[in-house]
Amino acid sequence: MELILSVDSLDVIFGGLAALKDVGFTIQKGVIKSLIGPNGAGKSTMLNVITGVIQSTKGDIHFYGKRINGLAAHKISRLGISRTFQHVETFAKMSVLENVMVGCHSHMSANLLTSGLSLFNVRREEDRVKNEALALLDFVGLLDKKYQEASSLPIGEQRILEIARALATRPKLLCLDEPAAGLNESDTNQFSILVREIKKKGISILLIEHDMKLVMKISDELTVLNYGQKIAEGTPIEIQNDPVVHEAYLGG
Amino acid sequence: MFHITIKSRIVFIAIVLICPWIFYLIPAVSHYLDILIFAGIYCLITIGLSLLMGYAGQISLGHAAFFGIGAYISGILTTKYGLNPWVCILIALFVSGFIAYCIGVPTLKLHGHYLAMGTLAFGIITFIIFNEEITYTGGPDGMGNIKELQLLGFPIDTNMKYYYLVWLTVVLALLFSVNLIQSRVGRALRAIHTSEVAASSMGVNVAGYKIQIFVFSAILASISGSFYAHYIKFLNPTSFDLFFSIKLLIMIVMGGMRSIWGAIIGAVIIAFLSFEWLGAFHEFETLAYGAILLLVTIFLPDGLVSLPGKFSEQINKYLSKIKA
Amino acid sequence: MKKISFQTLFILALSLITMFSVVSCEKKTTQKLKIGAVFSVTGGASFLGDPEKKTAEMLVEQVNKAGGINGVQVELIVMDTEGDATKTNLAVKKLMTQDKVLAVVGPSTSGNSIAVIPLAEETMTPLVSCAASYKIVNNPDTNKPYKWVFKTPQSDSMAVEAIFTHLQSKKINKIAILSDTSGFGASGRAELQRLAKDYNMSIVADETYGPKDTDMTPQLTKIKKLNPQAIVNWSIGPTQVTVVRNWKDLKMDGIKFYQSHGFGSLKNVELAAGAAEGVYLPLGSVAIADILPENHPQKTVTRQYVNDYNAKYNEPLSSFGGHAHDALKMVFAAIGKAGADKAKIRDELEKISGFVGQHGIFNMSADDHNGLDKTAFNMLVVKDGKWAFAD
Amino acid sequence: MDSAFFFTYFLQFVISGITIGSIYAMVAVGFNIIYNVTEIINFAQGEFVMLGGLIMVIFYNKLDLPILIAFLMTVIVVAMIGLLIDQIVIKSIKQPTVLTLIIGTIATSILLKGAAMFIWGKNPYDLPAFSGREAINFFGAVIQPQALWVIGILVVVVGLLSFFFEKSIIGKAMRACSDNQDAALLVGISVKRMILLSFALSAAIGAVAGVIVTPIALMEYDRGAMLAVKGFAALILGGLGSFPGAVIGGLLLGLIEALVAGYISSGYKDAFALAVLLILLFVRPHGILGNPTVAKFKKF
Repeated sequence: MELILSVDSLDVIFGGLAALKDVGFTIQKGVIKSLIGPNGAGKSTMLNVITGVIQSTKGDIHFYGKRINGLAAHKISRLGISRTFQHVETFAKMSVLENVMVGCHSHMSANLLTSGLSLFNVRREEDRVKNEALALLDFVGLLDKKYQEASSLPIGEQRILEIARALATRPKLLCLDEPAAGLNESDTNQFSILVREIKKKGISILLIEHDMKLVMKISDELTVLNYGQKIAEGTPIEIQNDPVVHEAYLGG
Repeated sequence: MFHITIKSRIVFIAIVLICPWIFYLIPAVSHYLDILIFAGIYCLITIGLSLLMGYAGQISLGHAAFFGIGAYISGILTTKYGLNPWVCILIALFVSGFIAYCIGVPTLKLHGHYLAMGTLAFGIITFIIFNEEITYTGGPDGMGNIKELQLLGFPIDTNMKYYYLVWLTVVLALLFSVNLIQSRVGRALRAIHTSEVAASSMGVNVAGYKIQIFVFSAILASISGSFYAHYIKFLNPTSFDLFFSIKLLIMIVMGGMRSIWGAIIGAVIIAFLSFEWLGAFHEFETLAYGAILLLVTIFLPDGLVSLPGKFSEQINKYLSKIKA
Repeated sequence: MKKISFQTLFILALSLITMFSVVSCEKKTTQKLKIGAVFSVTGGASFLGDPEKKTAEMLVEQVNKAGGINGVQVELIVMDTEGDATKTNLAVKKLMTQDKVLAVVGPSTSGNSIAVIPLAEETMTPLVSCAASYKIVNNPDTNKPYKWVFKTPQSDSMAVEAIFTHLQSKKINKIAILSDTSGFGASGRAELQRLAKDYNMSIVADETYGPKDTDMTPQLTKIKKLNPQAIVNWSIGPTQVTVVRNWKDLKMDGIKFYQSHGFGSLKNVELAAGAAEGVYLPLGSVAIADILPENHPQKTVTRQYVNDYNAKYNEPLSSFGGHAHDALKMVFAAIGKAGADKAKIRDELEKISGFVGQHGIFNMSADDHNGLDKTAFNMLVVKDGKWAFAD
Repeated sequence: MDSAFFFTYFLQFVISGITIGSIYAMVAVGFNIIYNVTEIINFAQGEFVMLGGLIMVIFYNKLDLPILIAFLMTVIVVAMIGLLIDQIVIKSIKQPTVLTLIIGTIATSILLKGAAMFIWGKNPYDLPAFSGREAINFFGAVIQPQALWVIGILVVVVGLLSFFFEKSIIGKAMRACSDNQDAALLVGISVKRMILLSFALSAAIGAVAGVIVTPIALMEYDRGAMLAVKGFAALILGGLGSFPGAVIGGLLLGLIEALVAGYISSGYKDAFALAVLLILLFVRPHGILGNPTVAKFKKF
């Protein structure tokens, strides 16, 4: 197994309060890793630090051996880490297709000048990316809605759209922030199928999710956070039997 | 609304080509040609502003400054140093772009009302410089005697020639912008507008694109300023004050922020309103201007460009009622 | 259902615009003498344009009531420039090329006037500006007046010379300049700086303020520190009142205070609430019609204008209206001699001599398209809230 | 020059700066009241000041009412205009994005200016100073009595407002509206009424500013825009939403203008003040006392 992401003794401090304290874990290639914990445990903060939205105070994050702390979000995205958002952040006034095409941004080369002049290779690239985006929409099952405005989709489909958009960046690691929130049972089932399909493509997944049934079903490994600290790590079965985790969830 | 068909581009070019002759042939409105020239000059600025504000979502209350920088550089270098006007337009364009870059890097980190104030401050400071540096700009009395443009040895000395110079530039700027909107860059800009975090997570260099489009809009404003200088042949600072920046804002919003056509419609309508139609109200002019502006903001929040859609919606409703 | 497209609407709007304008421009059948007028009726320079417009409308009404010029009625087309160069350009162009007026009176400000000189020259239409700058009637290339452009107000240089002459008579040679940053203040400031050497004046301070500023204490304090013998202030609007009040508050009475002719309305003296007592200023005769001696050549002309104006508009007269009065009356006189021929009107304007106007007695020539000298200004002082001749 | 002299001049510049700054601060405070409830910047705020001065002219100079009654009447009339603006303009804007609201309030300010030009004409008007015009000597520098009134009323207004927003129930309710409108609705606060109240209150404060500044600087129909720009600059300098910030911003702006005019260049004083503002924003993008997260997540 190839190690792709390693987080070592990471601290994040907001205004004197530690949101994360001395957290470390690793992700292997092709693995679904879940980050769980009660509300306020620091899961979303962790994800925001990895994707460059928030800066860490101390510690290291390495991605394929390269230290990525302090890099701008778009640079981290280009290295191969992509994400979805807890509160959906689709580009509301753009079509579903265009949303996915934004995801293709990093592997396009047109700039302001060549785009404006609409040079031949720009148009060719545009066609290529459009086909790529359509293929992705087909993959996630939103192809028939490609020309709808993103904001017109129900919330569940917007979450799926975010996944398609994230996949369009050709990630090596996909971070999903509560992707099943607000989905009904059949949607959730479809979602778990989708996640497995993504895994088959060789993309690692870092998942934050509250739906424990889903987490236990699809995860390969789990890391449990509480009050900004790692309290347990292991396979779903190990975690389910861990008294410390039970304490954290039930004992408060 | 973002898709601008080939057909509509051709129709637009046709209108641009034919329009002056309609006015030319009717003596009662022959002066509309002059107004259209100024409208075209404004269009060049509003197209850039529309990209910056409508698409990338970054407000600017300081674009009169870039318009002024273009105009004064053209005016000063041609009259005082006798340089070739086209060279001056190029110099002005580079200087404006450079200033926009220097100002944009720190300013575009600001958001919302803070960004509005930042650009506003830049605009006012530039205006004060125009007003104070009397040796170069002539101060509040202005500077005259700016020569007319020549193209390949032919002077552009009639309204008709100037009209085509300005409006063909508008057409080029429009086509460029339309291509831009429907490309990688355009999508990135619109993505930034909705969510900077999401855009950057998709690999979009948010700060970089904001600067790029700010510089681009400043360059368009500068070219527009140079054309203005050579057409009116006289410059004074009040043409580039805060109120002109606000007027540009009004053009964009009145025409419709979310469409590049809105920029053009807004510029043309405001030019005709302020130079021609509102004159009929005499001392009520200011009142009428405020009232019209308010009515558009209230009833057409998406600008005049949304009017045909609303219009046809109403007609369709009416027709379906009749059928039923 | 076919949707109405953007293009259809654009074309629709275009045809509407055209129709609207064709209808709005109904053809005049009766032959009239058309004169254009462009004033800054609103905007920052409305203190000039507003009285000028009222004066012009009053004069045309009077001349038409009296049977017109040589029996032909006069039509005045007034346009508001709002002090904006672009708007002025469009307005003057429309008057000259489309309405084909015989002459244009205005614009009100120097900047706007300079902006339209090329139009007057190209279309060969006489333009009688109501703005002060000497640049309006001085082509820097030839050092002679532009062929088609005249102006009626005294140049700022004349006001400056009147002030400097008075200063010299008081044995004062150390002065401070204050001015606002509008066109009015800036051109006065330029003239003060230019002429100071000729009159042996040393300028120890040269301060400015914005046209909408609320307090000039800092500038005055700085001046106080440098201890000049007199302050010359050049501004317009409320600031010239505020500055006098600040001068009084700072107890700077020891330093004489000179205002520009822009202060020339008793309304300002009243607003200064006593602070203007002892302030000197140069004024054209029209502002002091009441106190002119009976044998003064301008006595009748000015008194009649002031009375007519007060009767018609029921408000005190601003001396700036007099510029439009002089401009329009001269155009009337020229048309009376030349008829409806622009080139001849221009020639007649250039031949005007001994014309008794509101602001002086005009003697035009090929080298002088203003026709006034520094005697056009009287030095006055504020005494008991009224004007009095300064000694 | 000896140091006593130096001190006197410096003091004079400071006094002048505080006087000018207090006026800017009053406008900024007015901006803040509406902003704190609605997150709208009402660009017609300057017109309230203009209207305050000119309406007072009617009540006091023309109708000869006693000064206190005239003052109260003026404040009430302008507050009513504020109410009307909320009812007619703000409420009817269908898609209240920040930009449409900016244009909407600018349109309102143009309308008010046009109306004022029609009613009062273009000439400036004066009001008598509250306690005479005899300047007071203060360590060699002079102060107009009216300037003391301006500073004093600013202190009182800011004190009352702070008390109102911190302690009174209505004030707390108003603040709740800006923090979270949905939550405010849940606990039974009428958001609409609070917005209405904020417009009336800020118009009233604008009117007070107009009445107290007119004796110093006169008032005419087109003064509003300049006051709005300066007030807005003060507001941003101090940080949106903060009352102490508005006061600090206003005073700082006034002081910079006066000191630059006194020691460096009177022509460039406004440019200097704005350059300082710009540089401060580059270092602190949320103003001196503003809330950084709020500054970051406001969108257009």
